[in-house]
Amino acid sequence: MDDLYRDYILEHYRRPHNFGVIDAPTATYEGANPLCGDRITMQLGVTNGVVERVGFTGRGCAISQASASLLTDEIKGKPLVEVTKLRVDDVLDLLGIEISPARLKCATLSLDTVQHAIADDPPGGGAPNATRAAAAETDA
Amino acid sequence: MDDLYRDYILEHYRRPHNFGVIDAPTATYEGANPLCGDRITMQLGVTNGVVERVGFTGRGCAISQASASLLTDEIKGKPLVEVTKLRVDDVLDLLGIEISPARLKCATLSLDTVQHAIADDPPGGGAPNATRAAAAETDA
Amino acid sequence: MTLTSEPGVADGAVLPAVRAGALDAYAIRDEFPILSREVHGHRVVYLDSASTSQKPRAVIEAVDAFYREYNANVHRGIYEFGERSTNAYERARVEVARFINAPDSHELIFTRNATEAINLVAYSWGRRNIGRGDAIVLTEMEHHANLVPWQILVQERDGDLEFIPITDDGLLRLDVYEVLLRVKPKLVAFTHVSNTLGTINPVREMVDMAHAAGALVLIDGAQAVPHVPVDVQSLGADFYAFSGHKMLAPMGSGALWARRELLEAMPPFLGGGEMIREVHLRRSDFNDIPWKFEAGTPAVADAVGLGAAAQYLRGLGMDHVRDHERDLLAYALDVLPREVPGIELYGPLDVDQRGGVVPFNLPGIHPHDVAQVLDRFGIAVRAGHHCTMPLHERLELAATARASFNVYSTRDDIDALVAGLRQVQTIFEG
Amino acid sequence: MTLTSEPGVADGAVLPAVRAGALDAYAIRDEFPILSREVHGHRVVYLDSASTSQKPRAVIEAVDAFYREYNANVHRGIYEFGERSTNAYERARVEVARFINAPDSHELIFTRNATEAINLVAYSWGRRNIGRGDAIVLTEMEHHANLVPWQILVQERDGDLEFIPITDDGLLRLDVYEVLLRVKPKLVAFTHVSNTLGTINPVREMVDMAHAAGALVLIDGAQAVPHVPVDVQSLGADFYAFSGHKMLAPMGSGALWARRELLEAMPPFLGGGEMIREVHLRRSDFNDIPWKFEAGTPAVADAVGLGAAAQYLRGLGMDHVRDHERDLLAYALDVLPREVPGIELYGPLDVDQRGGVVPFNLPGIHPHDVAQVLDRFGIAVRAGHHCTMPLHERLELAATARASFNVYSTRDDIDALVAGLRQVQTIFEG
Ligand SMILES: Cc1ncc(COP(=O)(O)O)c(C=O)c1O
Ligand SMILES: Cc1ncc(COP(=O)(O)O)c(C=O)c1O
Repeated sequence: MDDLYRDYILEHYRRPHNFGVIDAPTATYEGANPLCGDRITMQLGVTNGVVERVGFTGRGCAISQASASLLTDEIKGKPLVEVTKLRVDDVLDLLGIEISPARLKCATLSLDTVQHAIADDPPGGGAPNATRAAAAETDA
Repeated sequence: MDDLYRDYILEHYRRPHNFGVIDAPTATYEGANPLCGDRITMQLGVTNGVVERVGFTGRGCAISQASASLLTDEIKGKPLVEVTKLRVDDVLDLLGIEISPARLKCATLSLDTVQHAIADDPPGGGAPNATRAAAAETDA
Repeated sequence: MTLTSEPGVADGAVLPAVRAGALDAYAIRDEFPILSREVHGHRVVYLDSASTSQKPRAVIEAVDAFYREYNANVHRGIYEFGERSTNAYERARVEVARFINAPDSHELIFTRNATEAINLVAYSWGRRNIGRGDAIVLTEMEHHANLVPWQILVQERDGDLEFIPITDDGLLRLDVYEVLLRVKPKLVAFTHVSNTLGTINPVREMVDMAHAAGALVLIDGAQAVPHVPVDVQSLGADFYAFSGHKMLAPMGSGALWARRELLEAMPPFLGGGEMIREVHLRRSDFNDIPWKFEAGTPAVADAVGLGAAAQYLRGLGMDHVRDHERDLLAYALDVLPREVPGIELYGPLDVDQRGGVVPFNLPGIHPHDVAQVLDRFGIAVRAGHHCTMPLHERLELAATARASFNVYSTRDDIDALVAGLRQVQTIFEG
Repeated sequence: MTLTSEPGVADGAVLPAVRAGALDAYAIRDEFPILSREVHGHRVVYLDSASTSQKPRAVIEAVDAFYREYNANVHRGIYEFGERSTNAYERARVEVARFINAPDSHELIFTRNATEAINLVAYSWGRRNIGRGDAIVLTEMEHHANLVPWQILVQERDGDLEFIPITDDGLLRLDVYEVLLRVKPKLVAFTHVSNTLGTINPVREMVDMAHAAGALVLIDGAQAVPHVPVDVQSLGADFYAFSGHKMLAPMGSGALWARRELLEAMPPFLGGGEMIREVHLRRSDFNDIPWKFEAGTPAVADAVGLGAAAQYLRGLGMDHVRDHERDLLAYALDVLPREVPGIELYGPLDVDQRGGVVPFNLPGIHPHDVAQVLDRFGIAVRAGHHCTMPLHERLELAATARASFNVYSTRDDIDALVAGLRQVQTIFEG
């Protein structure tokens, strides 16, 4: 009866894909939405410009957890350049549910965090272990 | 048809009593209501604790001019102690018209100024020529 | 100044909503138009009153009548609407001042909300009185509104902040407070009632301790004025800030009360019309209080609505309001743990030390999800940090859900919450 | 963010009040409930719109609907009312930003009024950018709202104020302005339209001159936004402040627009909820603009009403509004001297350089008495110094009476004023 909490969303929430730390990540970033207290750490293992491995840890609401689960599935095996081109709408498409303005930050935290991880990781360069809050605008 | 502008008020406005400067005042004070731009200078000639002479100059609306005219009539010949006891209601009684809050300051400027003149004049002492704005609260 | 009467609740009238010395919340509910609406096919169960309250017809109509019948700027126009508007505005001031038993209505300044009231003190009093090394004592349970302005102030003036810690139950550690007072703070600022835990702080005792140590006291009354009888004189407060919109009044209304001597000694805050007596190009004299602190055109209709709200609450009787909300709180604290398996509740257990605020979590379910699912049943609760991030840090909670009450809240609302929470559990555990 | 539509004027709808490309002020009048009332047995002739405007049904009903249908705090609640309220609030921001052609609605901050908007700049930008000896250039015709905040600032920071003088007709002396710019001021702040004389200042030219001299420009648009088309981009402004309540919107509404880079570089003004991103006991991170400058619960209903007012005015077309008011002004400037013997008029003679403001005096009769007698006929004009004391000093006038127009003003109003003034003369000269 509830649009947001479809079975597959709850399924991803209960058993998220790609949950956990990975070995020797080339990029790591901790994103936070201080307004809900959600925190997510994204780790990427990039080889030859392709996201070979990806893992995330952290806590959050069903929407942010499901979006991280779906997003990590989506980017695994993708060239970095394509990942950097992903937009909010792409994440919303992955989720396949209607997100109200108040929950938008929950839905997009994982994408923000992935893209911060990539931005902080100079292409082909080292892997600075960034831990900084991803920009969270307002919770509206 | 207008409550405020009774004939006697307009008469006092057009030909105010005690208008002008007096010789050798023992107390002088310039009161102002900056909110309407009204200014009035009150001069008293006090002998043996009695207001023997009184004069006022300055510009203002009909209400403030009429109240100065009526008030100066009232205090002439009165002991100072009685003048210091005059209250806002006494001036309103003299005017005999209903004053709205917005015009209260107009009605009471003359009394304020007289009482400041007295307060600034140490009893039996010299006559400092005070020129300072009488407290005008708000024009409400 | 003769204040003629504007429409509103008749003075001292007994409302049908008070029966046999207790509130009839069901009758009250009918006076709040929004509560007869439907949300997603359900009746409205509004449990976010600590964030903002709903407004009774008397308040909505006072605002409406202002615009339809006598809208004009205040303190300016020598014409009918201007005089009525000024009258209504100043009469609202008298009404609100009386509601908190201020000794003098000129000590009451209208602000947009509690936040602006506190900032006014931080800017005007603070910049004149806080210097290098001067301390301000706050508590760990402050709303950001009673924390951030002081952070900004002490950063600018090189002062210090000290914090009274809380117990795990959410009570202030008065023993530590006593020690903190030894640093001779200039100001102690704390909330009367916690918006997150509901804790009712022992104001009078804390004020006396502060005064004995030579400090002034600012009380954040945003969660107190709507819910418990407040008497600023018997509390002994120096500054008392609160919001109108949490006490049934319009959005955009709030007030600061402070003792006359303090306000008179304080420099102005905002500059502009109304707060001046005389202006020249290079200098100005300022008006008397309260107008010195009310620059520009005020939110007249909102202030008039605040007056109507104070009158409405006075009609109900704040003792009755408090009793009603304590009853609801006791009921909620009884029924929630019994009916909602695993629910975690926070805050003091003693309902006499606590206002009608119930923070909770369902284990394993994020409060955002809780709120979102409850919304489907027409139930509004708040989820997040409730503008008390440091308190959440202290309690090691990322976020909480919160149900909070007001005069129109009923046991049915709590029953609906219980049923809704069980649905949440079914969805997430199913 | 998807902004769903709240009730109001349909986008781009042609109102019955615009006919053949001109306003039908009589039709408009019918949309303002207060104007169908009677005052002392006369129809309402409201000629104090420069002080505050009356409100159309669309605005009154937007406020009313807010409280009856979806009142809730903004940016917080994950529930129906909270989402609608946030939606309506942010949609109003978009509407108001669009009304002044702001490039980005996040550059628009809701304030209580123009006064608060200017003070926000004086506190936040001013305290960071004005230091010892730094100059701010103002004009002799400023409203106290655009004078006193700068006096307070330069006194605190040891800066200087310089003033562009006016001609006897009430035009700015641009030749002197040019000279003043040689002191390399940090800021030039002036009114777009004078509230006392009606002068429309040559903003674009003055902005270009200021920018060439390296100064930023703040424009006080309180009397412009309601009356002439305003495009902050083509004006080249850096800061633009205005009041909502003078543009048909509720009391308690106003706004500041400023360029993004400026707002982003500015420290916060009021501290509290909503303006923060993350709060710890001893430090906080601040939110993005515009929320960084909107601490605490906003006056949501008033902002929503401001959005409705902007929409209403956009429906009328600001070109039409301006034409209508210029016609009235021309009519008044023609008829008053002809029909009211001895009347003294002030301000520019060229109606193309002047908004709908008519200051005047009847020789030998104090403006307070003029206003008081006019009130008996239902006519509201303002009497006093109109919050421009220095301008009155400059013109050597103790006070003036002032008639000012808005969309609902008609030639009948001016005819009524003429008749009323003749009555005043009869009473005082009789
Ligand atoms: C304890 C407390 N203080 C201050 C505030 C701030 O109130 P406002 O947003 O009305 O300024 C609130 C409201 O959330 C509060 O609960
Ligand atoms: C030119 C000008 N600036 C500023 C203001 C102040 O407006 P508000 O009282 O809405 O802050 C006014 C209003 O009288 C005005 O006319």
